[in-house]
Amino acid sequence: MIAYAWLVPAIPLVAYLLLLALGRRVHEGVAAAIGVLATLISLVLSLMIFVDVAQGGGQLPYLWTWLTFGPGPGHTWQAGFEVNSLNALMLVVVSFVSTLVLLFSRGYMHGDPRFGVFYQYLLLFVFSMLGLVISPNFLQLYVFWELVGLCSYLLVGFWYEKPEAAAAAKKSFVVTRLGDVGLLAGIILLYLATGSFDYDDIARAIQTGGLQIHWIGPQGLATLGALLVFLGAAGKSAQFPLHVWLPDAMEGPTPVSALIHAATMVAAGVYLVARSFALFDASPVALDVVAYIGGITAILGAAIGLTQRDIKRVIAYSTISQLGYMMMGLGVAAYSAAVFHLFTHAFFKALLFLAAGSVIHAVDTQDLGRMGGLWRRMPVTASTFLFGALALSGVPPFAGFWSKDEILASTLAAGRPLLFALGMVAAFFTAFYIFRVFFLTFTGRYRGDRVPRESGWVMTLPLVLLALMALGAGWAGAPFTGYALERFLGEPSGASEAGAGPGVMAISTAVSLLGIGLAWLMYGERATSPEAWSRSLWPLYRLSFHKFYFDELYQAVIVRPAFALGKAFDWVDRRIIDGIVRLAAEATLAVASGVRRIQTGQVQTYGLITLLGIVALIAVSWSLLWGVRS
Amino acid sequence: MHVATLWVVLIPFAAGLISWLAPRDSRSLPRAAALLGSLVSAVLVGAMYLGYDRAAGGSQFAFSRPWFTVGDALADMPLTVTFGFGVDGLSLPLLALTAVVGFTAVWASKGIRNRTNEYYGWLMILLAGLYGVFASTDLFLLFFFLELILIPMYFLIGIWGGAERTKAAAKFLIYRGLSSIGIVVAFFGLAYLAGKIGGDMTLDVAALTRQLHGGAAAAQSAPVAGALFLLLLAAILVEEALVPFHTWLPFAHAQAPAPVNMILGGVVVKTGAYLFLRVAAGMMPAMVGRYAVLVAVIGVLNILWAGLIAFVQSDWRRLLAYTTISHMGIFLLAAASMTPAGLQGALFVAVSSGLLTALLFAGVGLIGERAGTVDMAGLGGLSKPMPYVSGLLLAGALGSLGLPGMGQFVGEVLSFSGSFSVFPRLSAFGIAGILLAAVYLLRAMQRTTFGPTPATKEHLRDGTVGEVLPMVLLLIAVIGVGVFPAVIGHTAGAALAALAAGIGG
Amino acid sequence: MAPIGSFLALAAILFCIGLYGALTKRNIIIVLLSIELMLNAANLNLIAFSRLGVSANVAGQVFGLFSMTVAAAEVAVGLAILIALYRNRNSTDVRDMNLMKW
Amino acid sequence: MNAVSSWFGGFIWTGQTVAFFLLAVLVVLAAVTLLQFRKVMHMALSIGLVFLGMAGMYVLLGADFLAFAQILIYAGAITILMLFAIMLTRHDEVEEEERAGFRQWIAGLGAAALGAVMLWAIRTTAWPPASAQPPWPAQKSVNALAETLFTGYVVPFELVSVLLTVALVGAVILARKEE
Repeated sequence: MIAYAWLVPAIPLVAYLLLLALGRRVHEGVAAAIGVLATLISLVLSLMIFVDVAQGGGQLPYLWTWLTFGPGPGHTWQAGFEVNSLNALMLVVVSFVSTLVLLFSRGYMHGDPRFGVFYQYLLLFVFSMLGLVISPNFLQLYVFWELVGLCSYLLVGFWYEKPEAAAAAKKSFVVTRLGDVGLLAGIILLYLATGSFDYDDIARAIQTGGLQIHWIGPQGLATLGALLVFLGAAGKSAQFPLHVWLPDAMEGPTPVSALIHAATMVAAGVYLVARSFALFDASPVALDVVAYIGGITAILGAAIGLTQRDIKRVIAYSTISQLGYMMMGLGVAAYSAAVFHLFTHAFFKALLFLAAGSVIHAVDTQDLGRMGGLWRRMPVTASTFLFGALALSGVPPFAGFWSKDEILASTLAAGRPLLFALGMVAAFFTAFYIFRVFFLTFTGRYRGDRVPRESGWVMTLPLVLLALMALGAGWAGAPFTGYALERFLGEPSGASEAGAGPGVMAISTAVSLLGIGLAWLMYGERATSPEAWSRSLWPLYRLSFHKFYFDELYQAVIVRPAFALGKAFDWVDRRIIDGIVRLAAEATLAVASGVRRIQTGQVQTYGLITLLGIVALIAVSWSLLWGVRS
Repeated sequence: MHVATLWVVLIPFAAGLISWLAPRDSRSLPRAAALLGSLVSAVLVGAMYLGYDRAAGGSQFAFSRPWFTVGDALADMPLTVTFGFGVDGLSLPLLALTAVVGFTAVWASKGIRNRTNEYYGWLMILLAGLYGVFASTDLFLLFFFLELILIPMYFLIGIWGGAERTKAAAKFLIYRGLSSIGIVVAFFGLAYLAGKIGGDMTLDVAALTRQLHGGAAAAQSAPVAGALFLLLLAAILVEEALVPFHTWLPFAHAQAPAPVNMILGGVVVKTGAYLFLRVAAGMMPAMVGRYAVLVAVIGVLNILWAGLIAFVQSDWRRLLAYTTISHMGIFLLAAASMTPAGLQGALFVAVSSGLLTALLFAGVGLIGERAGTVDMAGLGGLSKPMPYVSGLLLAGALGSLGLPGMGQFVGEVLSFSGSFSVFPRLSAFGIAGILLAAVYLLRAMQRTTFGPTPATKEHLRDGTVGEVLPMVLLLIAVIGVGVFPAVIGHTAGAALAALAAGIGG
Repeated sequence: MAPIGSFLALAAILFCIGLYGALTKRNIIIVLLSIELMLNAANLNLIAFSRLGVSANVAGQVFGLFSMTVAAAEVAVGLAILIALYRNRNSTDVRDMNLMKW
Repeated sequence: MNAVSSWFGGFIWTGQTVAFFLLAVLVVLAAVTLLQFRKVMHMALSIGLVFLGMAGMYVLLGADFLAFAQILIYAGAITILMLFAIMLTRHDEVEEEERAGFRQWIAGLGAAALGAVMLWAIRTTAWPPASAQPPWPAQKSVNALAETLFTGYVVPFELVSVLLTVALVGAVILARKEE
């Protein structure tokens, strides 16, 4: 089955081309059926591959030559695919979430004039994401990496007539592109050092010390390469300080947020770091950077999420924060814990987004202030959201608990108490903000004006399935199943793992419950006024509410200077460079208009001048030849 | 003796003459002749592309006759000029580019309504000249065609252009004319130097290259060779419209009609790239090696300079001009590395930038025709009334910023692979240009096709199948190059590897 | 026989007189006459060389004949132009004939 | 006279040389007076004299046919043509008195300088000695000319006749009154 793994992305691609051929006016049912069917086939194939991998282990990559551009080794690009335990898991996650999101979209996007186009884009995304996962080398990964970025751009800007959506699409692309440029540079450096883009070749080169270029030593190169690769990962996974695009990307339709900006694409950064873990392992500096950036992102995202008023933005910051956890895990070499968290997070975050989408679909607003009391009116949505929230908060026995605890335990085991503390605080914030959303949305009095109704089965079925995963996915890696997932993944050399002991479990459970409790006091029971809290802590509140002023900072430090520079260059271009050219032209013209007065039109004058010229010529040549003759 | 290459040049020429003979303002006959001529020559190029024996390499389908001999006019040795045509791995991709862009530009010329017989006549002569540049195997002939290009370009801009068309045409002519001086001096100087040592003065590309790599290799490092190289480099900078000799390009683009812009930005600018690969890198590798840092610095300067200026352009055509300049900066940076990867990348960038520029100009031309303006300030929300044109324009913009799946990406990866191995620090600056491209192109797209649709633009007609066909063809071509880079890479591989090898020996 | 130098000297003097006249006279008819003078001087050279030159040859006379014919044609056309000009401008003054400028 | 003879490099005073000097003086005088006359008519007549003097020179040089052609074409046709032109324009016109202006001085100096250079060149060149016999059979210059003209130069001859025709037609068209 593994030999046919290329079919997994190929089928969504075929479906995409089919929809493209059918055009924009295709019937909604047809488009949705094609989409769901294609992803369902991919899911089935992925599961078969997963089982094969679980039984037989890894396989050599299947490669063929893409481009040969010179003689000798190192001048060939290869393309192909490979399947190992990590990407077999990713295939399942991606195709599973994709299938559900495509099903959900049938209801969510119903009635949109560009329904067919939406499915086209989604299928293109699924193809790219699956392709990214089975890429055997950095170059091919980069190709799909950019393609998923493109799909994200198209889908965020799907409602292009909204200026915010248009701006968000551009921002998401440009900010991730910033990371991608670093990634490309890193890939090229590694390629120059090893003559190959292949993960395994590069890993082998690192182990055998074959990693060097004439201008930098092996250690420096490993650090530089790892940091550049991490730059790309940070852009895609919205890590501090490149996290600013992800909340804006919420301008896209909610299924897009669930699929791309929660479960799959944003996790690609984590996947990339995990896949090239050998590289990071060779550089302690790079690992530290990854760990601390992850820690900062986790706390930063959670802190901003505390105060946002838009339901999707809260979940978006939550995603940023959770991705920070994963990076932090990788940074302390807790490889399988991070991947485990990626796995569980994909389900419960997709669930939260889809449930939020269901709510938005019903109340037609994203403002938390205009929701409330939806528990009774939308019971399925509310209860599945609750599952997601519990999983996110890390309440046992939900999925998030097992994976997050493993990361936190690993930070302690790695001797990084600071990171552990950051993670704990972030966990507290997480529990608080997600239950703040829960209480504001589903309890109390309804504050909107449109009568909400529970969504249809196409939307609730995915919610229920995801809720089950949010509950049970964590058991795959829990102590009582003997860390099955971790064993399946296997440990790359250098990774250090620590199972969460009862102490960590107890603390984190307590912290989560504390957060939930505080949220309940503030927004459920209304025992304490959130306004009073925000007033007494106003500097922190303002910081959090204004997202720590990152957008303003970037605007002032990067965007405006760049534009000013552009204006200045443009001025130099038009006035000075072109000015010199025009000056030359004007000078020529001026001289010419002076000289042309000599042209009197009097033939006799011309003749006279000619005569004088002849005489002068004779005189000159004579004086020159005088010496020659004598 | 193959006459196929000769026909590639002659057929557009003949089509041009037929078009000239048609009655003034008659539309169908000149257009039909031009379409047929460009199609047949494109098919011929395609056939040669497929028939080119990659294993054998070298110049094939050659047609060569001695043309004339200058006794001792220039030097103390006779100079034989051949009337030679032929194709090799280096010229084939550019010929194919000319074929695709030429045909699509002719197709896209439907909007030209006045003096059509002259228009198509000039267009076809321009095409013949471009084919000639890439297919000549003699520097004299190459120069002849290079000059031939100027005449039709001058009239195409000067008659069918915008409000300041005559000024733009004159500027174009003066700049390119000045560069011709540098080129002709460099050509003859090089031939003379080689002849002095090698014993026989020739302008035949293959023979001259052989001389300069063989017995006359010392000519490469003669003191005057440095001056010749710098002169040639300056001329190439003008041809490619690179900073600081670039101001003619935005001006010409802003005035020329859309189909002419397709050829100007798509192919005419690329003749400089061809000259760099063919003459500078091919014949004076030692000089390229000596001035590599200078060339690379110019390349990086262009990437950043043009990229930043493109930020603040609101006229699409000026924006695209700076995009082209930025691409040519990547070309120069990559070519300066003289590694197989860098040279391949340079060629990929030249070809795919040509295709993408043509694609974007076709789209912009269509938008201009419908909306009456190509200034972003007057546009917005075009996705709604013109979804197909907007989509294709977006595809072009994305390709141009280096999205994988299109040729530009392959070019950029190869280019930077080459340049990082030689100029790591410079390349780090250069690669930032990729980011700039994303910013200005997406910003332009945002202002043009996204956002709310103004009432005046609500009822614009989308492009008909006939109108978007050129864009679709160009998109297919550039995706083809991006997905199957071997089509260019394997054809040009041997020729470029020989160039890269030249720097060592 | 007078040596060739004397004929050439005469031709040179004649030529210079004609040149002076052509450059200074106002009346276009006189200018034409002066030009005829110069042509005659040239003719004299041709014929002198054909009789006394290094490779004296009758071909010199042939050329003299041709140049005479051309001169005749020139006078005819020149005078026709003169008449036409006179009809248009009512003047035979060369200073009035200054259209040939920017 | 001696000075003159030495200037021309050893000069034998024969009838021919005397004739040459007389004709030369006549021609130069006529040319100079041509430029000095005020009335256009007088000028036309004095150029006729120059043409006749030149015909004499041709005879001296043994170019009999050309001498006749000179008389026929120049002294006859062209002078008469000039007279016609004068009549057709303002024939009573007088070349206006003009002060020797800057232009005259410059032109005179230039012409004099050119003349001086030419004379100097003629003087310093070592010419072959004048042969007593013409290069064509004695007394047969016309035959020789005709033979050359109609064999070696027949094509140019025909072309010249075409030229004359064209000039004729051109002159007619140019001088024609415009409708």
